[in-house]
Amino acid sequence: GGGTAQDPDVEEPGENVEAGALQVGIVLSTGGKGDKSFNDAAIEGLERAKRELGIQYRDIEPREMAQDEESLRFLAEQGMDLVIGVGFLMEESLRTVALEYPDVKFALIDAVVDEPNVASLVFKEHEGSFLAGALAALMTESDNVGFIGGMRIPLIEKFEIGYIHGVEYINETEGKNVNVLSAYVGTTGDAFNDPTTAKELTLSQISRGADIIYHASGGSGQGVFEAAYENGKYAIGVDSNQNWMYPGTIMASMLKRVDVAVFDTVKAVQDGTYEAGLTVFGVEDRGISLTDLEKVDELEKFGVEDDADDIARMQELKDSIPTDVKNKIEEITNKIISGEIVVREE
Amino acid sequence: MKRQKLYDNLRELMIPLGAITLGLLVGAVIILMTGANPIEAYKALFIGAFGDVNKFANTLARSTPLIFTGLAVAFAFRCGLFNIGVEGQMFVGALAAAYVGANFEGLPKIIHLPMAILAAMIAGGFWAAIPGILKAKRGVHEVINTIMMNFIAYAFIGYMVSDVLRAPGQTPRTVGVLPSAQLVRLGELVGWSTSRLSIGFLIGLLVCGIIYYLLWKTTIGYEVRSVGLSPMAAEYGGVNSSQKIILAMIISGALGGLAGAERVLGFDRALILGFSPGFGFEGIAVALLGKNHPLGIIFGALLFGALSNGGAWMNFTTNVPVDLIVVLQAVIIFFVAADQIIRRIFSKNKKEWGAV
Amino acid sequence: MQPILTMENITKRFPGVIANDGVNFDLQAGEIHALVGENGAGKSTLMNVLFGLYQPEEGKIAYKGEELIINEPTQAIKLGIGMVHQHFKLVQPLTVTENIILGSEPTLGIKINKEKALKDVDELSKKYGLIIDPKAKIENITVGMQQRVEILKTLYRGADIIILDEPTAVLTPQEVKELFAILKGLTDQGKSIIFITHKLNEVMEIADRATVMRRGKTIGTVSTKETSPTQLAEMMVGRQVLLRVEKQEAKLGKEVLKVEGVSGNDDRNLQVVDNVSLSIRAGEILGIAGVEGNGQSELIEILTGLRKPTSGDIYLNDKKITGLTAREIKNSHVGYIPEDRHKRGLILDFSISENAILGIHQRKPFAKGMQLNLSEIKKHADNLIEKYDIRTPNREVHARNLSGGNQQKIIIARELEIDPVLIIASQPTRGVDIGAIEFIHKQIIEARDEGKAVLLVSAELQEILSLSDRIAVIYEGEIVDIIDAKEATEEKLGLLMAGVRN
Amino acid sequence: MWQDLFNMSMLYATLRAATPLIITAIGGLIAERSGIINIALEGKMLMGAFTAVVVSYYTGNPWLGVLGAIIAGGIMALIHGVVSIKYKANQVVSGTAINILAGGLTIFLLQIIFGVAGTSPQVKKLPAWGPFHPIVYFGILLVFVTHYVIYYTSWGLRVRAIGEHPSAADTVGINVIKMRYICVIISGMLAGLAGAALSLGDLNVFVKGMTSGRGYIALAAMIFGKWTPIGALGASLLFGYSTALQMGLQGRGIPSQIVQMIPYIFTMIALAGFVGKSTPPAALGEPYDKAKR
Ligand SMILES: Nc1ncnc2c1ncn2[C@@H]1O[C@H](COP(=O)(O)OP(=O)(O)OP(=O)(O)O)[C@@H](O)[C@H]1O
Ligand SMILES: Nc1ncnc2c1ncn2[C@@H]1O[C@H](COP(=O)(O)OP(=O)(O)OP(=O)(O)O)[C@@H](O)[C@H]1O
Ligand SMILES: [Mg+2]
Ligand SMILES: [Mg+2]
Repeated sequence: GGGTAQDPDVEEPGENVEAGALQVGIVLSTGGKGDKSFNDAAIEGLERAKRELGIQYRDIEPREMAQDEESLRFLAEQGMDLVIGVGFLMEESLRTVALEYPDVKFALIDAVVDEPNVASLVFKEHEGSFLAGALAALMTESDNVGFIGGMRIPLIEKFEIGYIHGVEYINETEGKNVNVLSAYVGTTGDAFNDPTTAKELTLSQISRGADIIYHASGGSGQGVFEAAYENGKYAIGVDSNQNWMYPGTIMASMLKRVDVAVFDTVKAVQDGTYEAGLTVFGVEDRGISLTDLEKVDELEKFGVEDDADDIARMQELKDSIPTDVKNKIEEITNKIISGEIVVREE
Repeated sequence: MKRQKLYDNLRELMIPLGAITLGLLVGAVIILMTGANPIEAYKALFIGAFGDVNKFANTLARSTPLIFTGLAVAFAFRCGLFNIGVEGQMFVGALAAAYVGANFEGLPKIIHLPMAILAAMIAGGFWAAIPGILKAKRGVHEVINTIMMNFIAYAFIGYMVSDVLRAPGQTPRTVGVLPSAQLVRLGELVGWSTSRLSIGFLIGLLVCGIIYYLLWKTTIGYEVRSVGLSPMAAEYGGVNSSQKIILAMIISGALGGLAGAERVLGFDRALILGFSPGFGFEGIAVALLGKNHPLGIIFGALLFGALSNGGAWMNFTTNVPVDLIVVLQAVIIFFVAADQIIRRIFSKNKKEWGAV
Repeated sequence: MQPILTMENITKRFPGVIANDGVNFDLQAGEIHALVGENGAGKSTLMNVLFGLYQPEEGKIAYKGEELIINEPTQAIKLGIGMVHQHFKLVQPLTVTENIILGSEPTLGIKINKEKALKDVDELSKKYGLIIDPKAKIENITVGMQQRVEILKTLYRGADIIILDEPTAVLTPQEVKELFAILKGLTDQGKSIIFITHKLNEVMEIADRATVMRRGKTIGTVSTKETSPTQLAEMMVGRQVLLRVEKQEAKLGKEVLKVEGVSGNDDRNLQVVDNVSLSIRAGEILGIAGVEGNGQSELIEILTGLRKPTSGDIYLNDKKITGLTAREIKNSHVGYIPEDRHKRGLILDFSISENAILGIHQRKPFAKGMQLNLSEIKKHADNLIEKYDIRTPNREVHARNLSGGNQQKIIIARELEIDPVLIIASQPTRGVDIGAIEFIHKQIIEARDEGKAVLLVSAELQEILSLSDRIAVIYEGEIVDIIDAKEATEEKLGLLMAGVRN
Repeated sequence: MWQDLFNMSMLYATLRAATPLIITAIGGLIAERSGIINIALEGKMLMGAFTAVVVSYYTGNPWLGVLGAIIAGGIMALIHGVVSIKYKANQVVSGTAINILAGGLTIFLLQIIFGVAGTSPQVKKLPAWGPFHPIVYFGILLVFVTHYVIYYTSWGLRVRAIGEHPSAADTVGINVIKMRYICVIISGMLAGLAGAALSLGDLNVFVKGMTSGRGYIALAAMIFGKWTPIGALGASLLFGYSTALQMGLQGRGIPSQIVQMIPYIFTMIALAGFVGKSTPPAALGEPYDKAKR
């Protein structure tokens, strides 16, 4: 894990432990800390719990899938009150370890394990992607929008399908004729760490007319943003609030509030209200949403100094979104919540 | 005479041991620079790899695919071929094992399991045969084509898993292997163990024996090695070198396929995308560490397995970044490769060990 | 006269061997000095010491009256010592000119001055009568030409002493003649030449003096005018040597090999074997004489199944073997001693026992099915080592570590022990010392007397004349004539080999 | 459809994708022409990409980042050189170790320096010169300069000689060992530069493993191009083009993975059908031992 000498936030387990402080262990997915996306969101949730609830946490970043299980087991063995697994690849391992440690509470993000000591936290990414698609379709001037996925796996396809559905919805309701170009970076896990290819794919889409590109490609997203930025086009971020990464280029980010899910679960354990079972986060409970279209908020700095110029640029971009677009997104959000719109998943 | 031989063997043994020691010393310096305590770290490394029966079993489990991929690389090497494509061959082997393992319900284990393993070997062998044939018949350098076949394999597996053999749910994986095609795990034999070490490890040792036998005790091995050392002389000796090149690639690929089968039928019980942290590439290092000899490969694989698992534990308990282990692995390979460094150190101390 | 070079008491050790043991050697300006001795006598080592490739443990070198230590070949080159190594040091894909100028390139700015290089090489080649094509690539020219390039390399660097390590081992008689003319020309212009060889007639023909080495020591230096081949041979081997091959009248049996109208191509797909017909009977040696490069190598490869004929038929004991694989032909009891022992005949990194079964490894008793019978193989190897006097510590030694003569003995032993009906021997004594030559010749004659048919290809006319019963002369892929050995003379063969028909 | 496949943006994309391959392949061929197998290109490239970002991060100057990348690639190559030239290790082993080392070291240092294991912070990247970043132009120039150096200068002649027959070169006074060191180091420097082209030319970050096998593709391009600069250029362009093609063809109803196979299948067909045998330098992979000359 990142717990090196430079990282004073992470204490050695068993040392300096404040008596009674809740102990949380987390096993991150292989993208690791610093992905400015999924894993960082999970850590953000724990940081908040540390600040607000006074808990202590310990994170592990396994380098290979096969070590997920040992990592979870290690944390359970350490007597953690709660052990969190991040990512669908941990499904099997977490089930195994949860069975071995029936007295330890577990939480799993992005997959379901049906055991009495596991809280499964999953997200309706397709709903948020629908909003992203609607926003892109409403804002495009070229009637072409793009989608870049990391690797074609079920989870990422969910993003693509929701996005396409959102565009189609606008085409139908607004009488537009927006076309979606979609592409995937690669065929292995490397696809989430290959911004160079992602950039080329984005440039290829831009050359074919796309002016707003949404991505679900982890670390490769950097390349999507760079391509959009260089060409004066726009991008839509994913998972965390990525707007700050290219101020003025990223129109919005589809937020998957892993941080909220993590924080809530930690809080539930602390409050004694933890319940095992499935929790689905969607637009309804704001576990899934777009970043605010009105103003720059929830600025996640990820360790970067905030800069007045950057904030101004982000505000400027938000101001350029017409009010009726904002209203339309608001309206769609409500329709999703009310069930009037049912977003396709597959 | 006997005594001399003993000395010679001892000296050969000193090289890997010396390399590991020197590698750990270099690692210790790096650990010190990060502000951690190397002794603590190495204690954790050792405990993580061998600390208890489960950990030891996990180390063996981590080594198992490396035995197969190491053998795969070595076998091709013996025929003068550099097979960088073991990773891809392992992938298609895994796919075949996953497909056969998940289907054909009702077959008895005695048929189903060998069938799944065989399917993996055939698939891996087929995948390697293509660069083999292109090398033998068209003279195309096998390095390029095995690299290309890797990329094609990744894409092909991705397609098959996401479009054809997809299991329900979010995980990109095939449906689980039926019990009749599963390699039994240690954890299933004895209740107290959690390890996913499977009988595949023993198969690995057995296959090492078979490959040793094949290379040095059969005419096939004789011919393969003769092509590897001198294609012209082999041709003179009536050896059809094109045929041997293709055969060696097929056997190499089949060994790669076995690595996939073990993961799918034993360790993971399904093909999960991302199951390999690069076993095929680590196999190159293992083969070279083991001097392309089955016995050496077993030790190389164990070393890599131990470092990998021990490194994870070291990270758990001392917070030294686990990637240090990768650096360590590289340093050890350097020292084994540059064995003259170690020979020099020993010959300074022990003059009678003679000329270097 | 003061010698231009003296080497005194030179000692050079390798692990386990004293290659040079207090060797003395001196060279007069303008002389051709032959250095002779058996394989492993230490000739190459001594010359490598002189050329700065090895540093001797003991001894002194004085050059033009000055005592010095030569640490590097560059230093030797600067002093005016040039060496033509036994295995040429030429870069195959580069041109003749590029090879000659390598390391001392004339430049224009950073660019090589190609014009000047070509001009220099051209002038040099005219001056010393070494005619070459400066723009040809080494890989496309004959061995004889390559040797000229090597000599030019030394001259280009201003050599006064030229060392030639076994320069004639790979040359055709024609090329040898040309080389000798060149060497005479060089001495006329004041160069001194050290000439290593195994061929005593060459020593007698070209050298002024000869130094004989045996087991790392100098036995003596003699003037060629005052010695004889027999005396030299005795000095080399330390005993009497039969220089003439003694053989009885051939007892002919039935026809073993029949070749009918065989044609074939070389690697570049040019026809080099043209409608060859010949026949050999049991108990007979048919020699094929010819200047190298006239299709002999390809013809042999066709006969042994390593190359496909484009037309014609081959019969072995009346059975058609045309187009069979190398293995099938070997299995029909054809023994084959190839011309290139390093590339074809041996796997240098295999042990002697492994080499002893190359080509018969899949046969009983060495293999049962696909399993090798290691105890039989070991027994076989030990047997060959003893019977053929292969000098080696044990059967597990890699072929690479044996001397050329002993390497050749492994091949000959292996091929004779397969109980052949036909033996095809190509350049069987190339680069081998006289002791070994004597042994190999005896083996071939014995095989013939046992009723085997022998096809012998050799660039050595002397060897062809003394071994063969009949001699076929090949020229540009065609058999020009087949004559009885008793009627053959060097002159007659020489004419035929040049393509002159009677 | 045809317009989609042959147009300016495809040309640009081809050049961009080809650039790191060209530079790395040229680096590879300089080392291999001198007789040193360079399977370590991937690792040297990765190390270059990483160092470029670190230096740019601390200095705020991407040009210094590029310099850092070149030096880092050179240092990796020096390790490869010492191990395989001085200590005569198997060059494939040593190269494999370099790749492993770079993979581990970059992530290790990412954590030590930035406290993250995946993506570095954003740094200042190279400016664009017209449609491309500066390294693209350098890459093209490099091909022709290398061609000139290899075939027209005495240095190039010597490099070719030591890769084919080192003892021949040695006996005419060429310092084989020194030359090999120089070639290997140049090769590493170029691979490092290609890494910088990825992290500071195309992008402004380092992401772990971001070379994604490009070093291996460059190795393939070098062999494909028969160890000649112009050949390597052609192979890299072919590969760049088929990559661009693959990108343009995605999202047209064919599963993406199938489309993504195109560049690799393309290369195999081209090799089997039109290029065929490529013969490496004769002494490739053989450590030079003065004692055995
Ligand atoms: N580099 C070496 N290392 C170890 N031993 C060597 C080396 N070079 C030569 N020898 C040994 O030294 C002895 C003399 O070898 P040398 O090459 O001088 O013989 P030679 O007279 O040239 O033989 P040939 O007629 O076969 O060329 C031989 O026993 C040989 O095996
Ligand atoms: N490292 C070594 N160890 C032992 N013997 C060696 C070594 N290197 C060379 N030799 C031996 O030194 C001798 C001289 O080598 P050289 O290059 O002159 O070949 P050679 O014996 O004349 O063979 P050929 O005539 O077949 O080419 C050979 O007998 C060779 O086997
Ligand atoms: Mg010699
Ligand atoms: Mg010799």
